[in-house]
Amino acid sequence: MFEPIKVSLESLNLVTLAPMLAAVAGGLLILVIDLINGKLHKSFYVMLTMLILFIDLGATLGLTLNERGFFNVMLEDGVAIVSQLLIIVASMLFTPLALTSKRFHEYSYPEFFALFLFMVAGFQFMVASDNLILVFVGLETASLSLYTLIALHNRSNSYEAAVKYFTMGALAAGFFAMGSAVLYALTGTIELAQAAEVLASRIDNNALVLTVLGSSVLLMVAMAFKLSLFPFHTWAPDVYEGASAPLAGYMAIVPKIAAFAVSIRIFGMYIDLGVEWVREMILLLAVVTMTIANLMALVQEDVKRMLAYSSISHAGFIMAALALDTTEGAAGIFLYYALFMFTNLGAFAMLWISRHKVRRFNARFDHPYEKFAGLIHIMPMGAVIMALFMLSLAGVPPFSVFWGKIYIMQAAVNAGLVWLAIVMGLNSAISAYYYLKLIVYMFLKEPVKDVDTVYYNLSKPLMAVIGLAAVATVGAVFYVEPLISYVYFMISASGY
Amino acid sequence: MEKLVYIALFAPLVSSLFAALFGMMPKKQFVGVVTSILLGISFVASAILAHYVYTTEEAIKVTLMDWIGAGDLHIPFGFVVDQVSVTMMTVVTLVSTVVHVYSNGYMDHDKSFNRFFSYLSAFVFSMMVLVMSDNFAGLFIGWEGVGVCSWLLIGFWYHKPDVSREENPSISPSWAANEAFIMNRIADLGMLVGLFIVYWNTGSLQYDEVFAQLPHLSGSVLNAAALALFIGAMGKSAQFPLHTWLTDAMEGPTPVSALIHAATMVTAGVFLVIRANPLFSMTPEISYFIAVLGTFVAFFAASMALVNRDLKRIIAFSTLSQLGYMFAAAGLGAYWIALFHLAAHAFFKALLFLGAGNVMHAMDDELDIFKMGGLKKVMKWTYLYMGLASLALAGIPPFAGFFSKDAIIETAFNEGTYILWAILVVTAGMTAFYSFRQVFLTFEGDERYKKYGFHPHEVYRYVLIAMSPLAILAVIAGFFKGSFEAFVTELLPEYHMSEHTHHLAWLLGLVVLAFAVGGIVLAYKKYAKGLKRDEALEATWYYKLLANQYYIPNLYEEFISKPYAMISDIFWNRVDMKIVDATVDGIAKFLYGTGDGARRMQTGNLSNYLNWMAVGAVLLLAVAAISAAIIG
Amino acid sequence: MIGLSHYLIVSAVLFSIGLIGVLRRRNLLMLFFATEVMLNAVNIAFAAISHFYGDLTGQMFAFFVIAIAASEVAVGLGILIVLYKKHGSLDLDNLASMRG
Amino acid sequence: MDNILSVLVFLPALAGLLGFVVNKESARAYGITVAAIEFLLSLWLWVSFDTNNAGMQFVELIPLIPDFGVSYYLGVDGISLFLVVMTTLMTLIGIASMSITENVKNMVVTLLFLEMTMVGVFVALDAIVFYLFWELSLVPMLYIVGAWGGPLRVYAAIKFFLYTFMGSLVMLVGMLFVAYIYHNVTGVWSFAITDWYALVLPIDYQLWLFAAFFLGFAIKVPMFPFHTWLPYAHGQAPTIGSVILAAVLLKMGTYGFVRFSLPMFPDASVMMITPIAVLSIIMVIYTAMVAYAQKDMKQVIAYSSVSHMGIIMIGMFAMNAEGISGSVFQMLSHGIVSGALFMLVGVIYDRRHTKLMSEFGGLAAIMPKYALIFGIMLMASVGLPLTIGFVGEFLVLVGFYEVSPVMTILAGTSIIVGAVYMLSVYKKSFFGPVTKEENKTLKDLTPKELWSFIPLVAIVVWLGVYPKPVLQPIDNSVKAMLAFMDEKAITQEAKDIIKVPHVSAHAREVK
Repeated sequence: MFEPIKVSLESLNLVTLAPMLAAVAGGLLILVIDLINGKLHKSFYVMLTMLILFIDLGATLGLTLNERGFFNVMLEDGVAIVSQLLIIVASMLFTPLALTSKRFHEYSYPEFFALFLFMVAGFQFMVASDNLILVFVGLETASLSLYTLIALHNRSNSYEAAVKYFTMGALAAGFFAMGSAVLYALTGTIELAQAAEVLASRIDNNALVLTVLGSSVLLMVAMAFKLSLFPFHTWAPDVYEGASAPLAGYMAIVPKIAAFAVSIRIFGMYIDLGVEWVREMILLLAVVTMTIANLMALVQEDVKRMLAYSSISHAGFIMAALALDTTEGAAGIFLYYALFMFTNLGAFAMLWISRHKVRRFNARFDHPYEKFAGLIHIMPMGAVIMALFMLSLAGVPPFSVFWGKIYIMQAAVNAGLVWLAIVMGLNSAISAYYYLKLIVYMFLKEPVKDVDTVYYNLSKPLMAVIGLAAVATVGAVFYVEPLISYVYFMISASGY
Repeated sequence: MEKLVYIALFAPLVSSLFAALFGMMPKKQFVGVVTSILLGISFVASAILAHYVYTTEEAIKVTLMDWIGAGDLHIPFGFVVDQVSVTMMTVVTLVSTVVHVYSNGYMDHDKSFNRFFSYLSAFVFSMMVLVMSDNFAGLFIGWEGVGVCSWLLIGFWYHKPDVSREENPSISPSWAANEAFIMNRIADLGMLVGLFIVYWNTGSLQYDEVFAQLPHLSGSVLNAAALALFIGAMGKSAQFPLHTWLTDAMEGPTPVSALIHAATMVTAGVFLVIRANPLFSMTPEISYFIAVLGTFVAFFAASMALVNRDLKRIIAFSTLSQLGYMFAAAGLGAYWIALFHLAAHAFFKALLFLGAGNVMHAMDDELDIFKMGGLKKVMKWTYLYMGLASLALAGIPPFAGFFSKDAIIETAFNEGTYILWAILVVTAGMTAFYSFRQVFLTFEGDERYKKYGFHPHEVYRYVLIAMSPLAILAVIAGFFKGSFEAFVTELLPEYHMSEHTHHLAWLLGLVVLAFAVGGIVLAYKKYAKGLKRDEALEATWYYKLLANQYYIPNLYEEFISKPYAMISDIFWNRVDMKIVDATVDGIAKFLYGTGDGARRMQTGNLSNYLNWMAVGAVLLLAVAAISAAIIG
Repeated sequence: MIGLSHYLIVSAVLFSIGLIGVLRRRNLLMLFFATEVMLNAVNIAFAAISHFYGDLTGQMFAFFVIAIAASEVAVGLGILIVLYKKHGSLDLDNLASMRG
Repeated sequence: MDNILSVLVFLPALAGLLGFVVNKESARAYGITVAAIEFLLSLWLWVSFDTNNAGMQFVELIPLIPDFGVSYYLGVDGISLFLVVMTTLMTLIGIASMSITENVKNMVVTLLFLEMTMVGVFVALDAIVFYLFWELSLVPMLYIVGAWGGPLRVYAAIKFFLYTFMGSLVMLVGMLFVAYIYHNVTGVWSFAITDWYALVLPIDYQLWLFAAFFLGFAIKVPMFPFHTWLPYAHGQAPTIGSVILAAVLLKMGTYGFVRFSLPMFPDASVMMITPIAVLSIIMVIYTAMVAYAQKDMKQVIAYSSVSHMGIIMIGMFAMNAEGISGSVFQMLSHGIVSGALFMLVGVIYDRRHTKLMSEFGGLAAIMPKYALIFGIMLMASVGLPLTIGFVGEFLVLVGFYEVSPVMTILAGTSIIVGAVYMLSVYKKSFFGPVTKEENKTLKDLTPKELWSFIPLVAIVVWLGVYPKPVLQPIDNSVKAMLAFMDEKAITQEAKDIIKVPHVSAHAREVK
């Protein structure tokens, strides 16, 4: 007979689950409320979502560092906490962007917000575990919600985007699962901490090289897909183009933070074990990604698509930090995202406020460069802020992204990879071109049409979000110090 | 006495600034008067200083203030009034004063009257700085200053258009001005290098400190310094091969030619050699080179003067030739004789130029002596002046030129450089010939000008009076040779003829005199009765060669100016645009093109995307496998 | 005797079949099926390895994979239906309005 | 006022922000007033500067990102002091003489921001702060060229931005590497330049770092062959843009060499003397010839800038006080003179809307005042003694002569080739008959224009005749730097070449 399973509540340590639970419960709550009263305005749900995220944030902040829980599958280490915080803050920035002055299809469904919260929970699961099952489940939860959110935008492009993302995502999921299987075959466990121990004893066994190779490559493909690294990035521009601007901006940050957290755990393990080729692979991916994406961004005609390539390039940049496998490198990843988050969301929000129901400038694109021609005359403040975002993305000091860039470049130098730092520098220079192109259009060209409506969607909440992003972008120099010390402390505390 | 030094120095500056105040206004007669008076004051001060130095035999040194101080280099604005500089000061201010007064008449109708005086006085100031400075850097200030003033004054009539070289060998005043400036700059680089050598080897640029250090320096350093400084001198004194600018400089108003391009500025090179005599006397090879070059230029310039038809150019060539004499003397170590000839030459050459100015004035700026003739009837005084000056130039006793030039030729003999001596003697004959060819063609013979419709007239009386000091000096300056020698050899090394030479002195003098008189007689025979053109002679290659200045200007144009312009153009259009800039743009275009190529992988087709993923996976596997194989 | 390696080879072959299906198929529905094949290949591997180690985690993973595969199909089919309504076809070659 | 540097840096920025509020019509007056206040403040800085102290003064140090070693660290010494004063002066004169009529307010605001970045670069003593201002200065310039420029303005602006941005990113990597080494040696993160000075680096590190910094600075200078952005930028920029660009922005590059490369990498600098001198000589001669081939007056001045920067560069690598002091002085001189020349070209452009020399001729007769001032600046540009241009050029050549006579002679041809193109400009534009009908009615300088030139002319003459007030503080700091470099150098070769002056500045005062 089976023994009755006795699990004490303390040993479960449910606190470690509290943040995700808050999000999941919140999502369910929204669904229930919708059942009770289906006529509530989107602003209600937006605010409710914000509150739920706030609780989530509180729960995350309340976590004790390096605690395990729930049958030891939860791991709330520094990486987990920092990435959860970033995910939640980014979500909180994203949510109010629903409050546009014009109506959009997706926000009329309360399910949108529920799915959104499920997605957040999914990402949180993903980062807060070193158990590959949970990572996989979190990944899929978040991804499936995300596909749906994209499709909800209700444009033919959105469906196309959703399908592309979905299909490739499914393939990546296959790779991930297979990779996990190989790792499992190799070590007999799917908990990374234990796997590392087992691997350490077997790593010198030449017969197993193929297996190590297989597991790392399969997992790498899956992660590279999530991180949109070349040549697994192909979905990204199309999906960004098809998705609504805020969601595109969001996608450039949150899923990648989550994927990086997982990557740190997985590939950090390999590199720590002395599997040098993983480092080589990462470096190669990073360099190729940042370069090719940059070059492709050069030739784009649409700002949103350009920003899509630019965020691919940024991901490549950050990927390089992963290869370093130093505390600074890992801290650099989160620092970079923390700084990049505001600027990037701000930039996409600027696109969002200029979104029209019908395309006025170009048959295909919503945000061709021409649309922003002469913006300085139409909307001076908007042009200046957008220019700030662009300069920040280009890495012009003292704006936020610059600090992330030099931190990672410094980390690369410290790790002895000066050439990498130079490649990063040169790529930043190339990238400056396409950011400048937008500035040139905004400041140095005359408006093409008499455009009453560049700021079509503008509303107070959007202004607030953009204003906040702008302040965070400009004033980065004042909060970089605490940010660095916090992130660095958290990362080093979790042993990376 | 210090005050006098400053008065002598700054009166011209004040004069220049005063005139500059009215520089853009229509003619103001008082500007000419005031500047002339200020120059006169400067002359008086110089003369008093000369007397003071003569009587007390001591130099006056003043330091105005620091100029440049960096590292170990310290250059003050320091001035010294000693035997050499005071001679120069007196000569310069005297000629300047005369020229200023003269210009009142000459520039009477020019609308830029005030501006002219401003430039002219500025020149005098620069020249004073040049001669009075107690260090090489100060000398260089003056050196460049006179260069700029010369540029301004040659190009004074800047509004004249460029014409072809056939029409006017100088092309245009502005062209000539630029040519003069740039050629001088080439030499100035040599001068600068000389300064650098001096500075790094002696640690100073002060004359006294530098000269005190000289014995401690190696021969090669001394040679290098002497050569570099002499290159500087070659430019300012228009020695071959940097001589072409001087004749072109005749585009400037004639008073300018008299002051700058005959009496003062062009002698700056000679002055430099005299000033730096301790250096040059320690470098016999360089000194000998100077002498040889000087002799060559004396002959070379005289040869070109033989056939020239341009009134002012003939005088310019003669200036060049006389500068050659001075360098010959200085190169042979007879510094005081060089200085003496410099002073004497200043007087009679200025006089000659001013006379030429009178002629030009009378002939509506016509310069072709073939179109003149018989002017003596209307321009008696000018004829007298120019005749006197030419006699002095030709070296006929008892005029100034005889004493100074004869001494130089004697020096050449004394040094045993008989070839130089012979050339100089022949040149003396040529000098006499071309001087009087010019005088006779201008003033004697048939009145050819009538054919061209000129109505010549004598210039203002006060102008003629103003010229008289020069005329007097041209006549009598030679008599002071002995006292001059005693005066300047306080500072300069003495130079005595050997016993042997001394014995032959009368014979040597006679030979020179014979050549000179022969030249005059020849000129008289050919030209005094009127112009008979010898077509056959004019068609010969050597006549053409001389008339075209040995084709040197053309040579410079073909082999320097034009290639320079061409290479510049190639550098710009081919190298800078097509290579350097195109490389930069090429990199950008390459990146852009790569982007354009790379975006083609983004077909939009999901199936391709999925294939890319698979390809990526395979590639990753390959990379991992390869690096695993390599790293192990 | 059928050992672990046989299972793994079957799994690898299935995975490859799935992968090739994903790469070659032009119909979106077929493509989805191909991904399902891949996931099931993983399940075989997990089950076999789990048995080999005598450890249940692999089987747990397999169950999760099955669950996820199911939800993937649910979401995927949902999207496909909307797409089909818009486009009237499930051929992915028609699905290339965004490119470059 | 100990924090005068902060005030100097941020006053223009604050004024720029507030400037958005100022009414359009009053914007110009506002700009002039602010620039004047800033200029007076910088004069005060000069007055209260202790000229006998060769070290850093008015130092402000506030840790900004201690974990990363970045601090807000400002200070001036003799080398940077006058660059600051020149910056404020040229900004003031630039705004005062500005002839732009469109969007004056935007221009004023942009210029004020630009002024902040320029002053910031010269007073920053923390590498990151320096870099920050360095990069930020690109943005206003981009806008100035791009918004008010000629037909190719966008191309020119982007080329300028990207080219310099590219170089400085490589330099940034160099900075990060220095910080890394500093951390390895001391265990502390620091980006303070004064801390870095204490680092004694092995030769190969020095060489690599020198190369990294070189790229950043050389593009800015701009050195051959990285100079091609400059003619475009100048050709397209409005007058005010060219003035600031030539007067101040280029100096940032050469200043970088004095501030970073020389004291930090003395051995590498000594080893690099010959390559740099060769490049500089190419700059001097080649660009002078290119300038001679130009048809556009402004392009001549633009290329002449490159040529003159060659002189500055070569002086910097003379490794003796004469050369380096001369080089720093020449920075000021070139700033004033080329700024003035660009303003002069702007004057004629405002009247005729062309800069082609073939369109002019005989202007001296029509615009005598203009011709006079142009002539003075021309003479200063070709280095006539008693103008500001001579002092620096002379010292540079004196200094480098000790290193290599032959190369000095080659570089010295600058006085010849410089005269060639400048005189040719003057001849083509000002001399000769007036051929074009439209030129006959041109107005001479207006009082406004005249008054913006008079201070520059005064400075040109004053510092030409009596450079001591400026030269002496520069010289003191340079001597201190040389002594320090000599002490720090690790190779015997470097110790031999770096010449420490043994006589102090006061030892040989006027007797």
